Amino acid sequence: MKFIPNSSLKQEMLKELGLKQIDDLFIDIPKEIRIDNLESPIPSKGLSQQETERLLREIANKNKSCNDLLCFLGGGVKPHYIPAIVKSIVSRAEFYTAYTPYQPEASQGFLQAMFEYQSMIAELTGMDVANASLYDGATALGEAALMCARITKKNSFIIPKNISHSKKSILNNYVKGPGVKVKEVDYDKKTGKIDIKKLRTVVDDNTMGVYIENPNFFGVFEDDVNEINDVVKDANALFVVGVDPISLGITKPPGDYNADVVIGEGRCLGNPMDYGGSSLGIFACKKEYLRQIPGRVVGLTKDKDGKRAFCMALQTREQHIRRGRATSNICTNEGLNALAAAVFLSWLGGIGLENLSRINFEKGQKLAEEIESINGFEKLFSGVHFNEFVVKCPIDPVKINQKLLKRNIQGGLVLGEQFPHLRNCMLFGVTELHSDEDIKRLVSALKEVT
Amino acid sequence: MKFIPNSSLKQEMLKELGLKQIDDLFIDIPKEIRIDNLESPIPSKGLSQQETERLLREIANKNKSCNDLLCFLGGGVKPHYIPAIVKSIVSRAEFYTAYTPYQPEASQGFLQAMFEYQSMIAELTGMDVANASLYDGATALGEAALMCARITKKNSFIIPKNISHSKKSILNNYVKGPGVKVKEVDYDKKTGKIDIKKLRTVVDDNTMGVYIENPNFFGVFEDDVNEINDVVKDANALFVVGVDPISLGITKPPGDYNADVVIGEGRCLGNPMDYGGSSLGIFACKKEYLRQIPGRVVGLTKDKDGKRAFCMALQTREQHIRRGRATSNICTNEGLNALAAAVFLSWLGGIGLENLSRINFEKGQKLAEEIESINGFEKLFSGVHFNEFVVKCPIDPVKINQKLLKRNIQGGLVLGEQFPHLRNCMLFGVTELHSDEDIKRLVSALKEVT
Amino acid sequence: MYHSAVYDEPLLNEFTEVKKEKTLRIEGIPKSLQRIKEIGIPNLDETQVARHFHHLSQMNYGVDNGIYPLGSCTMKYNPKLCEQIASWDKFANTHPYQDISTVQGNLQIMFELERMLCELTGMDYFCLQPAAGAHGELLGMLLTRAYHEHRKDFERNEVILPDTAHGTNPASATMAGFKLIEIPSNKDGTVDLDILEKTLSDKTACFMLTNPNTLGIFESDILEISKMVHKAGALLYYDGANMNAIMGKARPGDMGFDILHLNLHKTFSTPHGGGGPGSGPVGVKIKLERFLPVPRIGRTREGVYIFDDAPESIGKIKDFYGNFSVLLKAYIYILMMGDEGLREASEVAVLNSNYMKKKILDSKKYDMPYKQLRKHEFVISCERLKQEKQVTAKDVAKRLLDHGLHPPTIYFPLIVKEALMIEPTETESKKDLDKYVETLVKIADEKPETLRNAPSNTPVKRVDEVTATKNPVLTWKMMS
Amino acid sequence: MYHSAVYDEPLLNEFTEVKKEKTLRIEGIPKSLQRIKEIGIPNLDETQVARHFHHLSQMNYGVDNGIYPLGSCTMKYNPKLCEQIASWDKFANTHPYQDISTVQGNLQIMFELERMLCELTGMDYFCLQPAAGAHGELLGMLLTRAYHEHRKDFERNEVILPDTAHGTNPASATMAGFKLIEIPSNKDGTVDLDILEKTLSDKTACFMLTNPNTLGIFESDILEISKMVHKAGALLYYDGANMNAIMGKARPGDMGFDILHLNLHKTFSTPHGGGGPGSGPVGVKIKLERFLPVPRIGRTREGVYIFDDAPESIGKIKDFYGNFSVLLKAYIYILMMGDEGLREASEVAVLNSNYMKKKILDSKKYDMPYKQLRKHEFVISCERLKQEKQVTAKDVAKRLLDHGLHPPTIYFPLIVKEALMIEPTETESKKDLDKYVETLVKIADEKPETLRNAPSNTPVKRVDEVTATKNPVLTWKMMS
Ligand SMILES: Cc1ncc(COP(=O)(O)O)c(C=O)c1O
Ligand SMILES: Cc1ncc(COP(=O)(O)O)c(C=O)c1O
Repeated sequence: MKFIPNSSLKQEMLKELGLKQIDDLFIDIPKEIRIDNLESPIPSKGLSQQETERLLREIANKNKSCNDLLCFLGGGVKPHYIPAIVKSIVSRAEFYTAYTPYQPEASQGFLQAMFEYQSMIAELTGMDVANASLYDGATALGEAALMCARITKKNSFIIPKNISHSKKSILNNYVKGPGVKVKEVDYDKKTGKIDIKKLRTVVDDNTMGVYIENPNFFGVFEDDVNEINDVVKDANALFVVGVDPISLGITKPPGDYNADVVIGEGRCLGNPMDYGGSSLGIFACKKEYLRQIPGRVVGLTKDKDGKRAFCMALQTREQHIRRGRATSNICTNEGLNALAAAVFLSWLGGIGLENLSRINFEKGQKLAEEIESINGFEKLFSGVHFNEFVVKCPIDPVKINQKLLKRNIQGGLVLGEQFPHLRNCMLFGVTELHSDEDIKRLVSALKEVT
Repeated sequence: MKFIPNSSLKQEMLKELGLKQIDDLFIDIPKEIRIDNLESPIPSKGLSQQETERLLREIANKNKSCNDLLCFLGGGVKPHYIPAIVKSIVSRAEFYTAYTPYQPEASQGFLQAMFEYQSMIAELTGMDVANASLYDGATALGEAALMCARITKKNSFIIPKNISHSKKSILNNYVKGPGVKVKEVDYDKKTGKIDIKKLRTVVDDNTMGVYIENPNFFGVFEDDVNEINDVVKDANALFVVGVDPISLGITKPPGDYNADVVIGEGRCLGNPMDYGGSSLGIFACKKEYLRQIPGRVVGLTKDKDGKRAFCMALQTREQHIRRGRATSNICTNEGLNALAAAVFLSWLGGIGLENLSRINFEKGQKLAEEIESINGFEKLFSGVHFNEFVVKCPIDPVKINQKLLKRNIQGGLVLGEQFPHLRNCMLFGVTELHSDEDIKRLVSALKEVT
Repeated sequence: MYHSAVYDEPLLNEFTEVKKEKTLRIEGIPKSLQRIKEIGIPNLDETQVARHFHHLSQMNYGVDNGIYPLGSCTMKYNPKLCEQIASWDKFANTHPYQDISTVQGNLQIMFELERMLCELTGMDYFCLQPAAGAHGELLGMLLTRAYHEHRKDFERNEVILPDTAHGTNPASATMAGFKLIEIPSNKDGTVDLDILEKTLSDKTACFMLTNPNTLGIFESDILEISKMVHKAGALLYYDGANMNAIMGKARPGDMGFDILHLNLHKTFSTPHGGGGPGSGPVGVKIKLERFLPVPRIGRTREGVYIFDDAPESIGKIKDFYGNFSVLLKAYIYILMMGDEGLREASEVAVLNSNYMKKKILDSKKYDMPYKQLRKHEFVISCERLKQEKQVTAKDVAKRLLDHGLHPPTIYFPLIVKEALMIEPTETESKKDLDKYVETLVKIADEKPETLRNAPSNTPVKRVDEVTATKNPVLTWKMMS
Repeated sequence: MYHSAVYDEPLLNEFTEVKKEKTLRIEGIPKSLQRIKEIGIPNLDETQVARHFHHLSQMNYGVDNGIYPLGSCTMKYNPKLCEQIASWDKFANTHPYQDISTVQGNLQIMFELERMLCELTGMDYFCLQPAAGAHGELLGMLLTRAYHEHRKDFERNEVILPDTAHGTNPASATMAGFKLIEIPSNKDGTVDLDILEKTLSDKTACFMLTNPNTLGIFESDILEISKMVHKAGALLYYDGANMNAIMGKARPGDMGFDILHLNLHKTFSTPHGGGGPGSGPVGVKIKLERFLPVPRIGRTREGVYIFDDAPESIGKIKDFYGNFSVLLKAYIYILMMGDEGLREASEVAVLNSNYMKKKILDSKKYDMPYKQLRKHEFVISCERLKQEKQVTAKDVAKRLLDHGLHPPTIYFPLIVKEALMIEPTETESKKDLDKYVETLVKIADEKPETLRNAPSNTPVKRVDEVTATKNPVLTWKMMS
């Protein structure tokens, strides 16, 4: 089964073209570069579906999933519960086998769902508008910085020192084009929050935007948001806030503290961890920046008979129309993951999300308490945290993790690689999926291995 | 989430009914038998979806699937490959959440698929017509016997001694109503085939039908079908043949040897083993018995504008119309499993089925050879077998299986329980899913444990 | 305005085949059995197959499409989680003959499900084998036989049932060899105690009843009935298809029923699959236990699940242990609902039903014979429409299809003329109930022609069912 | 006659809410961050949610609905097996920071996929991070910068591209800080060598090209072009969106390209998901290897997969390792196809395209500018229809929708007036190609009004896209 229904009609069709053989269709390729076949590692003959499934099962068995392994990794990605309905909707072929909705009349389903996604993201973040997704949270930061540059025509962008190295790297690559300078502000070594005094010294006339994360990479809530906003607005810069959408169930939407742009990683809204794939870049902002938004947006309109309808809006910002002067080069985004988020959020509802958020917060507090109660472990920062937190360990955290692994536990994220001065620290993460017994299991294992 | 959207509107709705409380709706239930609540093992409060999933995962982990375990069980059920497309079609909500297609205009999809299922079953068995499914292969035998009784008005039904005990028991329960006598014919101890001489002595004027299985319960092909048919027809009885549909890829359809009714278990056509559930009773017969068929059939017709359409046909045979005089009491059948079979067969195609059948036959021969080459093991019957066969073991087969299990292998079916004189025998089964390495693994384990 | 998807979808054998290489000739098959004919199943590409069934699916109405108030069928929403779990490898891919130590999870589920069903119904023991309601009835009738035969009460060959009984009841009883006696309902639509009394005798094996009955009316005299039946030496059988009316409110066991079946594919939200697989577990009182099919699922003191034999068992009614995945889904559903949820389900099922009933009757377009208070379903009549406008229940049903609404069951129970049997279930929202009522009312005022020409927003217009039976064409081959 | 499903589906916030108990007040959140506003997401029941999205899905066209010949998008059938495997727990439920010993399967897949793509394209190294084609282009441009900067060639700030280039090409180049120079195509629709020669200079960083180009024409002068570009000290970039034309027939690496991206969600049959997730792996020649993003996936002598660092790497372009499930599906697809299958896929994609092209041109209703032989796609013009009947490419597209056929890409590439860009792919059957051509031909003869009023068999009639942009309403809140 090669998914080529005309396999046996080739001669007949060639005849209609007045040709003899398939290669007559390829005479425009210079002889010197024509090849006869592909070699290893591409198999010469394809595998049957049965063989393929068997082979892949063998490969899969070299993995341990987070159901095989009790996982306490922090660092942005965490296992979250995905209700069955999400899979059952996103696996509807009408959705997952569709292209970008260029023909609105044949794509009302996806378009309405995206409109609803945008609406819910706007509700959640307290922003006026949201787009229909970007690649991931990190590239959303890149696009946010570029938007700040377009709007303010200034050239320095400020970020906290404590964001993931990967995000930093991506941001730097995104702003290389316009030559934006990225400056870092250190965090308060006691609280783990951004150091506002230092922020004040870094902000200047060239500052186009200031980015903070809430909760930040250390899991700590940035609660001085009003002060930060004042600093940003005094500099005529834009306030960009990165969020964990789950935390918004119990915390103020950044719109309430006057953020201009809200971004975040939305994978946790109904998408699997997928080894870091299945990402979803959330992007929301105030209405006034609407025409500067990167990526697709879906808008409400009417059909010829006046019936409610949806279509892509503001396409004139986009590459297929504006080409070199588009607000972004993005074309394919993360549509299906946004759909999953829409199903997830509507299944949960506002109250459900609030509950989920509360449970995550409470599990975060509980795990921290339990770990702190172990000899030699210490929560590093005094700031209130959500569902992740940094712990100072009595011995090399790499060793701890190795020993935990033997007990089928994946410990926290070792921070030494990204933050050398935190070499003896780990970032633990916990969610609604961790039962009290799971936490007990980790705690007694930690006791055993130290 | 209790799947009760009006949960919060109860008071409002009661008011419209002029009632005060829910219990006012239940005043017609005598007080003495009204209850307030249900008790253990029904939990008083329902579990959340997350809790449910976790609990079920724990229970599931008490099982080993045939992917965890290398399984060589014969006895009718065997693991077969199910292409992904089957699941992707039968999990379309339009199909699996539908009821029996009482309103043809809203059910053309299912009806056409059933028409196609019937067509393919008819093609496969060489019969004129097939119904839209019965519960399973065993109840199909019961229904076949009842149909023979209706048609011939006689009262003795003949079966081979070597069919599964469970099938025998079900048959006996099905024919208790009309008081049909079930007589058994022994098999030839050398070949494992039905003993035709004995058959001749059992058949008489009261014989309404003769049932054989091909391949039979021991996996052996009944190749004297023409002779058997002669015996049956001489007695003015009906010839009923039970098949493994996969074997029909390379063997003659029973229609070619003049069978009157063909039945079988169709689970293997795209349905999972499901611990013996997900069964599919195949029922096909000659056109002349059409109005005596049990169960639903779908027929071709036209709509008011003359457009091709499908609907349930011959409903006048069925219980909802004919009530006590229906051809069967069956109402709900195995629709979705028949749909899976239709998708499976159309994915495979005639040539694909032939291939699949051949592979099963070849694996059957290969495994038998390999096992026979082990000291002390012996293939019991000389008849040609398909993908199952009986092996005489050098030690107690129950012990063999226990030892195999320690090696994560599920050995063959121990026959002693069903056939006491075969106490030292096992029925091995093998399919396209067993690779040569799997077979090697079994063989070397068998060597080790004996 | 609603419209169903419409495709002019060819039959599989009308597609262009993708010819594949013919398989190799094979050796070793006995000559008399070698296949000579090619197998008449077209050889297609996966793309063709996928689209074909995709198109067909869109021309099929299921619960996920909308309200499906087929009376007597309890078409409620099927939680997605049940589907997902039932497809797990560790369940779906277990072999029924596997060593029992490797399927303890399966056995635990069946063991616990049996006990949950006992608690729910007030019965003592359950058998999960039957594949559907009718199959459960047959088992029930066989148990009835076994019971009387065991007591050497060989003359009891009659089964009594009310004229409101579902067709499978009489069919199952005859299938098990009983003579049928149908008794007419009284003016309230319930069992006429006098007639029942007169009909009961020492030939009566069993009285079959569903409660609430198929009119949706609770048989308030049930304790009386039970007494009468038992006094006559007969058994009382409960058709559990209507269990969705009374979960957590009352139990058939407490009413005096001796045997019952449930429809897991109705009350317990397991999907109906367009006609199955279903599951019709049978519950019995202790006096019938010994006859239940084998194997019985037991548990040792150590908590190991085992199969028990039973020497007086009638044997088996279905291969293996029933439609396992359906059992599993029902088990999950019960866990998710709990006592509270199940009870509320029945309460709201009854509330929704009475709410709709009232709204429809308020419109004065349809009539409802018999008592007012209904349980989870109710039956109204279009007889007045027929008299006044020559519009039938069928016409009304077909017109509903044009609005994307699935019609009720029609022409059942037989004692109501031009019957519409409506069972909304608890999973419908008030908004959808209101819309349904509105549409029914509007339809009653439409031109008779509009109704008789309905439906038109469906893949095909009104289907000629008579020809399909008069001149049956059931396969591709019969088409030519 | 085809009709799409139509539901008057409310928005989620227009449903009746199922009010749930409010959550408990929680302690410990810093005062300034406590949420005060309720979250404006409605609280619904699963039934409502399931039906809502079910209805929406039926109002959406995907490859499983039928032919989807969007030029430049390679909308081919997506094998179901890929979907199934990608959802296995052992893949879907792995954390990107898990200990490397517990994800050897994932790493093996990525390691092998990189090498497969190398073999397929003739490149030396691959990076799987980019989430889409445009993302790959951006990475390609950043690599171009890094390359020239590393050579201290700081003046190269121009990127040249033909006027047929896809919009993402110029957008990515500017995003990476380059100046754009667009050059006109020659009369054959291919690169004008003279103009290219003149445009190349020591300021040229890169020439971006797709081959076959967006007209579906193979740039036969590619070796010449490559020589010129390299002589000028610039790099040659390949937009791999059109790779479906040449798999197993020719390789960009052999043509002289230095950098390329592929679209796994096109050529490799991973579904497009209504707009992603996608994957746009980038391949490079050895001279660019050192700049590739980290982590690089390596394998030790013992066969253990590891992450390698690279000191001169430009860093990262996406968090973690790319859209893993998309990579996995492409890997499975390549395994199932093999050399034979991939080659045949390209062969039949080209055959189908030329077959359709001929049939359409034979009808004389549409014109095709430029060369005759096309690869996997071709572009025809409705200009004549516009002149004669004031019927536009858009009108034709909308009318196709009435037949249940997805229209081609329209108005691209920009150099063809009233363009219809048709890419059938290899997964369409001759029957469906014939039907498509027939319909296109029939449409050309229909009354202009019929076309301008199309579509009418869709959930909505022609959509007013202008208002959506003039007066943007993007959320529930903006509606009021
Ligand atoms: C009242 C009643 N009894 C029995 C049955 C038979 O159940 P099944 O269809 O599962 O065989 C039904 C189903 O239609 C029913 O409604
Ligand atoms: C020729 C060409 N290049 C680049 C792209 C961009 O790819 P993506 O949408 O994956 O970003 C496309 C997709 O439309 C394309 O057709």
